[in-house]
Amino acid sequence: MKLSSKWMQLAALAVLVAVLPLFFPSGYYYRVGALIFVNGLAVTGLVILIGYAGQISLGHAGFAGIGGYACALAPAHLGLPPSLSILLGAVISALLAMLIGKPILRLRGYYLAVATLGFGILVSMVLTNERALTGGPDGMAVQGLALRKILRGWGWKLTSGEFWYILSALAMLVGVWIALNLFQSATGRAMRALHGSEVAARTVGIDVARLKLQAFVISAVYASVAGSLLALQNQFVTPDIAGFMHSIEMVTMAVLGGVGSVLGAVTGSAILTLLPQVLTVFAEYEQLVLGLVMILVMIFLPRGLLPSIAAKLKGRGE
Amino acid sequence: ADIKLGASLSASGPAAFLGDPEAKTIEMMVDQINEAGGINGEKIDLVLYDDGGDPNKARTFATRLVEDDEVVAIIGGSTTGTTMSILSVAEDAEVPFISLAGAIQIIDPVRRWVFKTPHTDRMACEKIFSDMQQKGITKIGMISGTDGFGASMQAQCKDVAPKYAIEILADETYGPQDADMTPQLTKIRNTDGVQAILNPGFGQGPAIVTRNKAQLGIDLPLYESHGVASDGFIKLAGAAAAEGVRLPGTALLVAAILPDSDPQKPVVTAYKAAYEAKYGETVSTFGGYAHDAVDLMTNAMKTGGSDPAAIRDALEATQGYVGTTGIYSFSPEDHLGLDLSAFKMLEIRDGGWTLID
Amino acid sequence: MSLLEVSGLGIGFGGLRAVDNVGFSAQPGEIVSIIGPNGAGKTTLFNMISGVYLPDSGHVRLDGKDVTAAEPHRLARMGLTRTFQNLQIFQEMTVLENVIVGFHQSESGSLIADLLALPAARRRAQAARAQAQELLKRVRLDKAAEELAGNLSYGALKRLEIARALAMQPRVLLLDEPAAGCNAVETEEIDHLIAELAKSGIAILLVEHDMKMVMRISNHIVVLDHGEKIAEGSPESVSKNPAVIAAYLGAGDEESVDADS
Amino acid sequence: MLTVEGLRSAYGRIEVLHGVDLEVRSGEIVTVVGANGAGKTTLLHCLSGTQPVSAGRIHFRGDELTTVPAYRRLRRGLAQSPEGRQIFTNLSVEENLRLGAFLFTDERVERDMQDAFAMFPILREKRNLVAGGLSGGQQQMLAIARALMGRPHCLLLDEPSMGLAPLIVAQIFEVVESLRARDVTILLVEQNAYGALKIADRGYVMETGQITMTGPAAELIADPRIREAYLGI
Amino acid sequence: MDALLQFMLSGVTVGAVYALVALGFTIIYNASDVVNFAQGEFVMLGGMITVFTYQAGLPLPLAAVLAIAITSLVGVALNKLALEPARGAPVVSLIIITIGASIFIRGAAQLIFDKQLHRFPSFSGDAPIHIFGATLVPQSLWVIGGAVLVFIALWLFFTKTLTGKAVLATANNRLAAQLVGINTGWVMTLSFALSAAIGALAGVLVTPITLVGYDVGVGLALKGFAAAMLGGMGNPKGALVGGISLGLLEALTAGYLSSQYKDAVAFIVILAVLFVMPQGLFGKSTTERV
Ligand SMILES: Nc1ncnc2c1ncn2[C@@H]1O[C@H](COP(=O)(O)OP(=O)(O)OP(=O)(O)O)[C@@H](O)[C@H]1O
Ligand SMILES: Nc1ncnc2c1ncn2[C@@H]1O[C@H](COP(=O)(O)OP(=O)(O)OP(=O)(O)O)[C@@H](O)[C@H]1O
Ligand SMILES: [Mg+2]
Ligand SMILES: [Mg+2]
Repeated sequence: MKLSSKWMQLAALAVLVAVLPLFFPSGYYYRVGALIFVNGLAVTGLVILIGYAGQISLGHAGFAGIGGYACALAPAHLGLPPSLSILLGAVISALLAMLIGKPILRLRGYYLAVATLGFGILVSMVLTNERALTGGPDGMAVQGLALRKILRGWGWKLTSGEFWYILSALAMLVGVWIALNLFQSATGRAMRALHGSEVAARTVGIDVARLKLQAFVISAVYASVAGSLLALQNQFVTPDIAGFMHSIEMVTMAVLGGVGSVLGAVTGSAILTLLPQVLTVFAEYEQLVLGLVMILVMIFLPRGLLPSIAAKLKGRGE
Repeated sequence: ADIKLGASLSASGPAAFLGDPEAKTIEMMVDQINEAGGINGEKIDLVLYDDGGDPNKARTFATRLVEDDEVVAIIGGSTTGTTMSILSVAEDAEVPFISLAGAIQIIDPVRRWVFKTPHTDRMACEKIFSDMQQKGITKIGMISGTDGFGASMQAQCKDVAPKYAIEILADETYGPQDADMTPQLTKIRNTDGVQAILNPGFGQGPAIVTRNKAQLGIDLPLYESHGVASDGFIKLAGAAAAEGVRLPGTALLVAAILPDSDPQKPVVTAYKAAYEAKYGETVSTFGGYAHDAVDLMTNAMKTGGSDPAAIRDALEATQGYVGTTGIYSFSPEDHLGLDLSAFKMLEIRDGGWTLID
Repeated sequence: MSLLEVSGLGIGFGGLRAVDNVGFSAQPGEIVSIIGPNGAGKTTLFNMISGVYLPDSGHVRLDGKDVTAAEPHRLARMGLTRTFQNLQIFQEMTVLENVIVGFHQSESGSLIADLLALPAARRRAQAARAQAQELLKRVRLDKAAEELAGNLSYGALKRLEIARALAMQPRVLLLDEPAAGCNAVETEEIDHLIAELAKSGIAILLVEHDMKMVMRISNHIVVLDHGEKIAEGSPESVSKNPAVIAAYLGAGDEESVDADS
Repeated sequence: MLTVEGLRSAYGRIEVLHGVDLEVRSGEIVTVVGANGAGKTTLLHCLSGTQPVSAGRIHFRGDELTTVPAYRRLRRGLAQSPEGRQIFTNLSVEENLRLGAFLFTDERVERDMQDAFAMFPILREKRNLVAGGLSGGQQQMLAIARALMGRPHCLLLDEPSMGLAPLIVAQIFEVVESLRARDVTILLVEQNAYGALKIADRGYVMETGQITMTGPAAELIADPRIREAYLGI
Repeated sequence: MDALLQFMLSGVTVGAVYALVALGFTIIYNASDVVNFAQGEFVMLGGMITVFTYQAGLPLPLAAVLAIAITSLVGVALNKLALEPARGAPVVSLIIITIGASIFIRGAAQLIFDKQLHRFPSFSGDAPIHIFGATLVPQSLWVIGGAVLVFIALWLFFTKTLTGKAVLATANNRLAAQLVGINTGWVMTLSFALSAAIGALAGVLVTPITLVGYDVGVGLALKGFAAAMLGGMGNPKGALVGGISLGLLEALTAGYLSSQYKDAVAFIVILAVLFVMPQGLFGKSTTERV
């Protein structure tokens, strides 16, 4: 029965993604949709790290930066096609996560937070300072994905907005599918267990250090791929992608949506991506309202949007 | 129908320095134009977004402007990063776009739909170096911010320095939010042969550099960039510490002391008066960029009509437009249309600006 | 060769020798109880045997193999596990999931299989679930299977911990005050459960202050005081040992006397 | 002294106390026995104000307590030694005790602390160590001692004997009796039902959130149903 | 040699700024385990309110006192309106609330004040003090003195006063704190008021050196957070030492290695310290018996 709930979640998401465009008044909505999905992908990774395994990271944008710049640098300097660059970025991110994860993940709570934050800052600092390579704070151009042209060759003419909407949605759906698989698997359960009590997890044979590292690496790959997709879509990338604010934004999305739930992650990224777009009507009050909305969501739905609402509905049903 | 004009600016965030006066200027000017009856009888409908300096957001807003708001032209991109994000959207959608950012790569190579009003960072460097050359300075120490503005100027200055036979002996940086630059300045002071210090940057950095230099009692000429060309800088750095600082600025800053013969005088005085009356704060060079962009764009609309392609063509045909930043003449090969003469070398004396050309 | 052999084990915290030079051994099917006053070092001894603390002297041997410095999860994989005096429950997981986690070793396979939900991973998960349900029945928690563990009462949580430990099919099981928070009747149930487990060949180390229970089911008793072993032997011999009576049991075990009357 | 009428309480939407009536008279020792999950702990938390009450009333020394916030109840003379000890693990033993007397600044605090040390000498030995490092039983002693530092008129004890060595258990029961001599009223929840009933004046039996039986302790001890269900005899 | 001294003086000055921010974190953290990401905004408010009341004609000391008082009220309001209603929520949710609050306060500040940078005169003039060939502005002494004084006050508060212990007890075990008669709601209010006041004081002291604008809070909070973690969160000694060390590290790196990577070096050192001491320099490891 749990199994079917996974497919229900996925199906609901897929249907939503497929049906929404019917209501899009203009091409701009594809862009917003694509952003939501890309963010949703990154945040799903964070749900695995924070929600399942209970480890915080304030530096995940660093991995997004690596993914993004892999797609900028590898085609420019190594002649790698962008599609392979995504893979390259993911591999580099995974390796790096493994390397720094080992020592860092011994830390707990805020100490882990500051260590990951340091990592993120190091990445964004390198991207900012190594101007000769990265173009510095002004960023650098990214070669587009050939896939769209290929599709066009097959007679499937998509606008850039449509193309990225579809591609990002697919990427997110795959990410969500994997995360849901994990949730129900032995590994995912062990992650949640170590979140509850590390000692107890160890005494039932769970290799806590290894498991934390796995969660860290998996979530790094998610962030990296999301970063790649973002850079390819924008055809331009700046160090902001790896910045502290981006890390904070990702964590905020996860918590707003409900950090224990994958669909919550998607909801969270939808909210935080849409809010600034909606809030433009408030002009200079935008920041004010954005802060207020964040506070209110957390007050009224303290476990995040989706889990809290689910709990309320369930309660009513009884 | 109204003419829809789009703008995406960094009115908040780390580049609010640039974006805030720009946004205010555009809003003010559009109001003025509409009050005066609009353009060829049509009102301008301004759609202005705040991208917070985030290139990703800027791209989204640019998409929104062209796809959803269906604007006929875009002004914006307070920073190079945001500009580069908007630029490809404008190119794709074939909408004329005037950027307010400094980097040379915006208009070099020339892109059909992209123009810009500020001089390039490179021009600022050249202006500074030629002044140094006149004073016989050949060896300098540089200290720049690591933000986009500072880093871009640092690179450009290093690039053109040899042309003016200037050697950069020390090359230091500081973060945009740093509170104390005495270590970097001490290093520069202790570097043998340094004859002057150049500090490209904007925001609080240059003010602190200027104060720290006074604190350390370093007795070398200090050059700042156009990034601090506003009265606010003198206030922040303190008149005493800022005494003698030189920088390349625009006519706007010295509106009051421009000779009456200067063609820019009426433009800058009018803009300055209007802006300061409306917002109760002093004008800055950056607001001036926006002023020129709006003027250029609306002039093009007056002659070309409200069709994007026509606006673009009219823009490109602009000759001798007198703005606050300089006198613009665009051509298919040049989408900036300014030359070095647009910059004026200024020096701070007794807490005010003086022209030294 | 004993299944579990502890020799010369010791550890200090600051100036305090919490456990000093303690040794004993346990055979399959044997129930060895560790008793002693509060702060005698019983839990600390468990912490060292199960790898939570690293002893600063002495050895722990499992099947004759030195496992002194082994981490808890390694020991667990070798068949040694425990419950906790201060409950360690996965609060945010359901009661059933708490037990399924106990099946971690038998359930876990390759990470890739888990990520892609390959059939193998699904089969393992199904099997673990079914077995976990069985275990919950055994500790009478089957009705609460889908509840969040954090919502259970203290006594129920104690039983849940036992079920989780059993899921590992341990060969050596360390129980730290399993009957704390249970009344006499509930204690007796746990009592039976432990005896059953021992009969199935598990070596059990038991820390418990309920002397009725200890005396009833132990094969062997080790008495600690101030970190040192002060006595050892059969329940009868230990309960008559004057040193043990003075340090721990107190003069008259009036309760059991009364209760039996 | 303490009366409870029709008390109901719930966790979320799940009600676990379904109308509990109970009375503790001044100077009495009253005990509540019941199986795991019967709701004893929940009842005590309702009395100390750390668990919300959905219906019913609590009166204490003539005043209605039902809506008084938890931190004010100690001021009225109601203290609790909670289940699971709930000591301040990051603070020293002495700081724990001092905080037990948070409401007082007079010189009696020092005297009470000495009394506590006399009662549990191990706490004196460990007074400067962080309480989190204490053994389980030592923490239990600290929890009881801390509750006493608040100079209660009425003390709620939730399984005070849990995790304590037989010698100390005997001592705890002695302490409880001696408190009565000092005019402290006691409501005692104990799994060691036999020991509790032996020192108590009256007892209540609780089953799934309801009181099912009550009477003088001696009668309850003799009752065959209770002997079978709770005393294991 | 005088260069080294100059680097150190710079480091201590900047470090004292970080220390003041870090000290501001300690109280709220000690009371609730929450790192208040709006702490930087308190610093900003302290500076901005002083600037604007001073410009309005108030004497500087009065303006400063007013700024500290108003900021404390903002702190109390933050607790009452945003954190107290969310009582019982997981700590991450509370942290997100403080992030939301920081965005909100920033948004409000840019409306109420402006988006410009500001400063007001140094308290004791700008004439540099010469020490063995190195120089220091008098305002630095104010900042350093302020950090030390706040440190001493906090240290006394947490070790010597019962109220200080009550704050610690509230974070350690809220339920137990209530059982011993601590009004935990009031403790939280007090903590926010004090933290905000320390933040505002920091803003008042540092503005003549660092300048102030509506968005200086984020950067300061980040550095203050790093400093606090380096020293060990919750410990005033850690905040002071962590702040000063961070400042020194940056200054020495900028002086001797690379100004471009000075923040990077600082973070690498923090990471290195945490690997050896996972609780920071002075952090207590929490003892959790099983
Ligand atoms: N991590 C630690 N830090 C400091 N002291 C400790 C630590 N662990 C144990 N101790 C001390 O070691 C001694 C033994 O503690 P332990 O928990 O082993 O006792 P115990 O025999 O289990 O007692 P109880 O029956 O009360 O549970 C105690 O005095 C305790 O304070
Ligand atoms: N935090 C909670 N959330 C939801 N339900 C709870 C919670 N705590 C207790 N319960 C439920 O309330 C009921 C009563 O629990 P309570 O802890 O009061 O029992 P008890 O009589 O003290 O049991 P024990 O003897 O095991 O301590 C139980 O069914 C328990 O599952
Ligand atoms: Mg123990
Ligand atoms: Mg209970």
